[in-house]
Amino acid sequence: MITGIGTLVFFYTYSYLKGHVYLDRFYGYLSMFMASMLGLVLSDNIMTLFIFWELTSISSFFLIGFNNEDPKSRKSAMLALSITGLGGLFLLAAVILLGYVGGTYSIQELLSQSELLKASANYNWIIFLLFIAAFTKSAQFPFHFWLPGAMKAPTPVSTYLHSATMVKAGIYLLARFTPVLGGTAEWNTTLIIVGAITMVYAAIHSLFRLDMKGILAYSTISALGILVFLIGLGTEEALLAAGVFILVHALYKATLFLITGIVDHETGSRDVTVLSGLRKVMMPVAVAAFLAALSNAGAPPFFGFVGKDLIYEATLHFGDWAYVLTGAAIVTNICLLFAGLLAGYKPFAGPLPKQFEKVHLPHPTMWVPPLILAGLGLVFGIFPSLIEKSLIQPVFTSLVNNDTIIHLKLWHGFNLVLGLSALTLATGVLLYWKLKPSNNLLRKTFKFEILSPKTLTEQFGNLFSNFAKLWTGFFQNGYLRNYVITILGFLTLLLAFRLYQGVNIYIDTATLTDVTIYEAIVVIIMAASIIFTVFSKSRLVAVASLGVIGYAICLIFLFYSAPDLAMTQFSIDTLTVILFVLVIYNLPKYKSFSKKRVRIRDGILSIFFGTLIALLTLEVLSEPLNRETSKYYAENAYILAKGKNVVNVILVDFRGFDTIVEITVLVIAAIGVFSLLKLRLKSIEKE
Amino acid sequence: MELLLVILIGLLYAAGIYMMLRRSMVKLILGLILLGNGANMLIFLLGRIVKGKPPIIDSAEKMFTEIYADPVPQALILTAIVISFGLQSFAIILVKRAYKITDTDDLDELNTTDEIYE
Amino acid sequence: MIKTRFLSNLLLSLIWIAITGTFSFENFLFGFVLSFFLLWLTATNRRENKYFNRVPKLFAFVFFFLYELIKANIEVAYDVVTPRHFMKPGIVKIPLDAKTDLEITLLANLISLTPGTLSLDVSDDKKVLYVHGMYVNDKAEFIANIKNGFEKRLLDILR
Amino acid sequence: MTDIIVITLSTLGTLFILLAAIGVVKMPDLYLRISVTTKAATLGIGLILIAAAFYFNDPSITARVLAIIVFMLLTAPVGAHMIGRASYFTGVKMWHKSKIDELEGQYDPKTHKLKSEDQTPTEDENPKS
Amino acid sequence: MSTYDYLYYIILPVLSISVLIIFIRFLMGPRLSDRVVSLDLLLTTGIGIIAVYSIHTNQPTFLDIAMILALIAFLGTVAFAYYLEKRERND
Amino acid sequence: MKTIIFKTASTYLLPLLILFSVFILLRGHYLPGGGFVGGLIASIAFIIHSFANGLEKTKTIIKFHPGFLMPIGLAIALLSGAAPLLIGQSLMTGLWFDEPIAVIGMVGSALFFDTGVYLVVIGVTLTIIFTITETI
Amino acid sequence: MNNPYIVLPVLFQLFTAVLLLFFWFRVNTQRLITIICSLTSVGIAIWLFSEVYNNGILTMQAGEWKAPFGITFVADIFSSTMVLLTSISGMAVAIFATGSIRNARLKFGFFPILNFLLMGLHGAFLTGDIFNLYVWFEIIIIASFVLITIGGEKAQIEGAMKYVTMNLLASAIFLTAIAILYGMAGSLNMADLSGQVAQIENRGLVNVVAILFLVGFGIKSAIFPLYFWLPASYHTPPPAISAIFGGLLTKVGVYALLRIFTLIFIPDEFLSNLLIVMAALTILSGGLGAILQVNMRKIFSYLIVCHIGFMIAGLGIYTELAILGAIFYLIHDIVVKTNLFLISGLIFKLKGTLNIEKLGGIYKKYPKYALLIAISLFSLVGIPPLSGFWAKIFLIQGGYQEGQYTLIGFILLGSFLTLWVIAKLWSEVFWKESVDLPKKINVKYFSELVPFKQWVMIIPIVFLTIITLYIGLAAEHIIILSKQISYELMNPSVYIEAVLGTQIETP
Ligand code: NA
Ligand code: NA
Repeated sequence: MITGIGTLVFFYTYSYLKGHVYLDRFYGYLSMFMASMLGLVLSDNIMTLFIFWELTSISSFFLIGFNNEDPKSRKSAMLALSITGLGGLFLLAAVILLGYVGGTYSIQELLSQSELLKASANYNWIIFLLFIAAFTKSAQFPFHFWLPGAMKAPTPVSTYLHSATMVKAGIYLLARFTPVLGGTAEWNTTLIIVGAITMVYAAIHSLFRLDMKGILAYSTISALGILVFLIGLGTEEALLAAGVFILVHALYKATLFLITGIVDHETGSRDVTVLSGLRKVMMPVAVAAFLAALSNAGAPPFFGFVGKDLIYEATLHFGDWAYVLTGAAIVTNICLLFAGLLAGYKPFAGPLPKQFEKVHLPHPTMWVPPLILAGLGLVFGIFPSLIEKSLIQPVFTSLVNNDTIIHLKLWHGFNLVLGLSALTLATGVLLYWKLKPSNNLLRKTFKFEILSPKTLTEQFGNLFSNFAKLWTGFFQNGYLRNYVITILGFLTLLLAFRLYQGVNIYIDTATLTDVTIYEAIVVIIMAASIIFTVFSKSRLVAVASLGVIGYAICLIFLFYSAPDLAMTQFSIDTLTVILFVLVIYNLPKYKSFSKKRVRIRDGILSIFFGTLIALLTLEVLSEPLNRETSKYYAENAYILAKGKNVVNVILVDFRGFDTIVEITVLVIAAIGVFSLLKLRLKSIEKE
Repeated sequence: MELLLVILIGLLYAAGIYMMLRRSMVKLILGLILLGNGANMLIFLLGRIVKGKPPIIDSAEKMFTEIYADPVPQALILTAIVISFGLQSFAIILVKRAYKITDTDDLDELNTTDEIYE
Repeated sequence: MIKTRFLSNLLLSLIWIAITGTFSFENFLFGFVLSFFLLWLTATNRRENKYFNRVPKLFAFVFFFLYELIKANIEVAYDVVTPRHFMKPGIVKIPLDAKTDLEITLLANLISLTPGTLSLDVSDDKKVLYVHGMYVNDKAEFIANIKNGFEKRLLDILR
Repeated sequence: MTDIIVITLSTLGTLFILLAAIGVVKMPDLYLRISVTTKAATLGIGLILIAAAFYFNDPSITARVLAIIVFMLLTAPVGAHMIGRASYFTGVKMWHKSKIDELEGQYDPKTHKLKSEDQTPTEDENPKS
Repeated sequence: MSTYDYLYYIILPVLSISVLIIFIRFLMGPRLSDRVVSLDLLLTTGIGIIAVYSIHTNQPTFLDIAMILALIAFLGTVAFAYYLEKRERND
Repeated sequence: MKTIIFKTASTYLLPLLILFSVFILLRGHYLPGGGFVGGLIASIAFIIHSFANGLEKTKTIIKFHPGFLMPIGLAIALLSGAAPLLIGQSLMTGLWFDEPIAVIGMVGSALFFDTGVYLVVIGVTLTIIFTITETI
Repeated sequence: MNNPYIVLPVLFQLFTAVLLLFFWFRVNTQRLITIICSLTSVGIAIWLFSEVYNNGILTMQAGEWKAPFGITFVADIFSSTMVLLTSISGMAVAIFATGSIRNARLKFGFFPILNFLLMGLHGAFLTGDIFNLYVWFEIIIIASFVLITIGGEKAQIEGAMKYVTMNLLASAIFLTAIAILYGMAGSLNMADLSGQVAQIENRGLVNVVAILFLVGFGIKSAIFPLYFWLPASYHTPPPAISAIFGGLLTKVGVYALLRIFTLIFIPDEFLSNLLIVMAALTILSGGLGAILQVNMRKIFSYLIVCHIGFMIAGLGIYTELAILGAIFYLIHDIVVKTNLFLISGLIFKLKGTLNIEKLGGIYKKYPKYALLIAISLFSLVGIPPLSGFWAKIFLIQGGYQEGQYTLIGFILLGSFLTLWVIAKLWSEVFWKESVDLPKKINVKYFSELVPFKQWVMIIPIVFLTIITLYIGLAAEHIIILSKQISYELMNPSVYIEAVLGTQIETP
């Protein structure tokens, strides 16, 4: 089916887009799309299935957006991709979950795991994810709204997408998993409800459209609803009906789309209120259209009739809810009939307006494919057995997973089903005569748009975007101090929590070294300088005070046996002071910018953090320390490394690599300073 | 003495962080330096301190004969000090450059690169 | 010129021995080579002074300096520890006989090193030295003290 | 004997440093503080270092001590001169009881020239306060 | 009282107290020059403390640090003086 | 800064300090010191000189841009660290001459390494300070 | 097994950098050296990778000091893979830079610094010593500081202020963590620490230290709520620099997290949950940020954040499968993100702006480039079978195994937001009709470049695209590789044995 319709579309496109500069590109996308669809259908591995599923989404994105310089076209492509892409992710989740629960990615093997899957705690999750995936792809309520937008694509594409393939991928998915996951109350009820709502909702919607493509899009959604609905019914009759209806729908909808394309191509309009009488200029097209409309209407002896019969039979035999469901099906079919007439009959009937007199028949490659498709609708209707074995049976078998042999008949005799069909036909035709579509009416329906899923989704999108703004604006607010406080607040909280969980400080005073007066004074001076640095009103005084801190540290290093450190600290400290002094005098005034409240908050946070570090330090001090490394160094420094200053031996030998990296850091810093100060880009070099 | 050093370390960390939270670029740098000093002192203290016994082998000996200070933390601190010197120099110059370009010490005025539209 | 260069070189080598604390020929040689290199490195076109034949005067000067240092220190100490200040501070201009940079620098440093006086600056034409004194009871005496004490002895040695 | 020398020298040295410390707090203006501290401290440190040289009684250490002293004698007065001069030129005032200021007006902040002209202010002219 | 004790109980404390006193001037200011002067003195006193400490711990090695201190302590003073003059010029 | 006193003093301090820095460098393996502190002292010597005499004067003394010391020092450190690789030993393996050399003591790759550090530190410090001074 | 040559990638970069420093003023010589040396370094990395792949973990004890005492370098599959990816990205960026970076910047050390940065990255991946890791991190950040500010334009400086501050903060936290770790365990060798830390009785303390490492590395990897520096700065320097940043810098943080939290600190329940929450919010924050932006490079910056979340998610789930996913994602992301930033550079040269509202018409005017770019863009989205897709499967599987449904939800949300953003980008930049932008005098347009420069800009993009395609289409190779890495990580005893077990005789 995919390849069949696909080939016809190829021919059709040839003429339709003749002269379009990117024809080859279009064919590229189209082939990719076809290949993906084929892959999707043919794959037994659900992961592969997912891959192809995504590929159909992405290629349809490119197809819908093909007229990429038209903003509407881009917008539709985005919308379609958003919805189907979202669905794709749900499918991914579903597929992996299935694989995880079922232990395999093969559908064949999953079939044998069916009971296990259904009993699993994750069953509801699986079907939920799967449903979302299928509903988005197959444009089920409330995810249907991307499909009318996809009309923006060049016609053959819409055709292909809408009628035959991509949207059916969702149906295919549901059908394919019915034997694996179906048959439970959750499965069936959800599908019935969603399917029913979709088919009725979309069918009613199609009544008010004026654009031929719009009409067809909504009727397609409705048809998809029917299919979901049928799969949801789950009885053998329903599944048979589904199988047949897929084909029925594919045939007439493809025809109608192609015809719409021709009309659009030749007349430049798709508005049904404007179009009329075109049969006079393009008879073969009119014939095809009329045939398709009849098949759509389910008039005997068309194939559509076979399909509709099966649907009614399925609903009628469905237990307690039979009447409600049949009613829904009837309403849907009436509307669809109306829509079919509007699109397939109206443009060709009546008088030919003056503006269309010069319209002529396009190249045969354009009108022959629809004619063939429409003709098939008639042929299959009269001789259903033609496809019974070859097409319907395998589909059906895979759906129900047993060996029931099916028989399709055009004529079942006079029965309730026939009566309902007649009722549908009559009401539909009546409706067509009474209800004249107009802009007025369309506008009235806009009032309900506020509640439509599309609007709601858009609103949700706006809400989401506002949320994004709020979130991003809150965290990424541009103020460095806020970033720092967030990070430190986070760290402090975690540290406090973890310390609180596991803290038990005890200090063995015997192990501590004594405090002498000179040390105490150094500590006092250092503490005072720290505080002085923080609160000093002058930058230079702060720098000088920083120097004092450094010198005090130097003394502490000295007292506690680190002469190398003391030397280095002292030299570095002096250099830092020099650096500051050299840089600072052409810096701006040193001000306190923040409010008192902020300062108090920061003060509390920093004191808290400092206390945490101090507590942590105390805790570590009470732990025993493994001294093996330092013992090894002490023993081998002279004997093996020929040095007596163990610190230096570590620096140039034991851990010499640190040092080489360290001097590299210095070199980079120097280059950085050099370029930062010396490099002045000319305005012509600034990018 | 350890207790006093613990207090100093806590103070250095607290002061460093408090300075980092200021809006002045110069204070920010000062804060980073204080923080670096705190970390160095922390390594020093947690390597356990020993008084008056530098890790230098006596000229007559081939290895230590008595207690000595752990040389490892000292080597680490030395490396850390030098590295922070490099980083600090760069940061100081960056501040200078930032001031030259924006003509302010107020970090709050350096927030255009985070805006959505630019 | 060559001689003074050589002397500086020698002096630096000796300092090298002093700070390394190893008295050996090799060490001296090493120090010599090193300081030769350094002198070459740092040589500018300034005029070198010959100072080696004034050793005795140098020694006398050192003791004079130490004496001044201690005496003045005690004087100042008294003022510092007692609550009242007896000082009469001021900045005085001292005309210079010292001519070369080295002479002026040494003089200024010596003045600074003795308590109660501090060389603030030298005029651009090197004619006068501005000195801050703690006890400028009499300006003329203050100037004379410096000129007859430090400057004269110093110049004796240097010239 | 060594002990006595060490104790005497270190005590004297310490006293001079203490003196400098008190001086730096007590002296009424910057120039006086510089004046008092530079030398007192240099002398004090010198004495203490010599004490150390006596204590260790090792030529290499003595040499090192001498080196430190030489360094200090070389740098301390220069530092004092630098900061004193810079302070004066940036307008640090002298103590109000100062007697005389012959430097006043000699420095040209625009050209950074320091003059030596002999239009010396008369002795009893009030110093700048 | 041994030399050791004398240094430990008398000299070091007195030196430390001197440091504390000098530090008071550092905190008081009032001008940058005053702080620079006291910083310089602080470092000089530090040399003394180091010298005494090296006697006290019998570690002549520490005298090397005193040497470095003596050499470059003065650089800080020079830098601040440099700053004061430069700032003057830029005004 | 135009002060004769400082200028003159700095002319004498420069060789003295460099001498001292070499001393510190060479003794690092046995006593406190080493390439890092040595390098810092040497650069401080030049910084003092530049403060007193102006950058141009100091530059003429050094005769080339101090930045060149950085790759040279790095190369020395790298070579002395990587030399063992040539004989199939791990990086940074100490290689030593058998006999001590006068003054310096044992000469090994560690000393070359430390010399590299010394040069890099001088190059870095001077590049930073000189660049700042130039662009003030 | 001991092999002294495993540090060659590091040494060679250092050698290159030093060599370049000697040719400071000779920009064209620098270009030549860069091209030759970057190709060589890829060769070395390939050699290292194949050595490790064939012989198992290789170690090098610097100075021949036996394991916990000297600095150990370890090349396991993970680190050698990272080295390989680094040199590949580095090569692409270096070559791209020879064409795209202006001479003014090249005269101020761009190439040496770039090589220093690569050296730092190699070192960080290869070292087996925690303090040495710190030192490598410092090289990385200082080199990145210099690169991000080189040129010193206002935006660069503003971004750099934040970048510098937060990276220095991270370093301080990292150093604090090392201090405490050494204070507890007395060792710095990571393999040794693994055992030492496990023996510490005071688990509360160990947990606290783990937090410090988490936050320290977390800042570097740009996890929520520590990522703020990234969107503030990554778009400010020239694109070649953004490319190396976007591709590699955050990844080294992720690498460190993966290492530390599989080798030394095995996450307890709290930490796992914390990681998962952080991962989820990282994904969310990155995604939300990305959909708002209009500057291409800012979009990519936020996407970096978003996708870091995926990797952290793998760590948070902490199963072999999930970590496999994280590793796969890491491998994919390095190549793709580097390429995307290079692409942004190309687009800038083509059109003179990166504002997607102003851009347009690339598809029409440069169809071949568009196709080239599309591959990277849609790889990032994870359109199967392109590279971004495979990692997610394992992450989600891992999530199911551990019952982390919410996290899976976030992963899907993140994927969706990425999809949406990239589709929008595509639609705006490539599809939209192009408006005539005023010629900027300060932009050297692609068409104005000499052919050599045009080629050196296109070739790296093509090269990286081919690798991307390889990762996606030959995913089984990468899966096998990631599986081995993840196995290595989850069974650290192999690593520990390789480091501590084969002790060499000291000289
Ligand atoms: Na070092
Ligand atoms: Na050393």
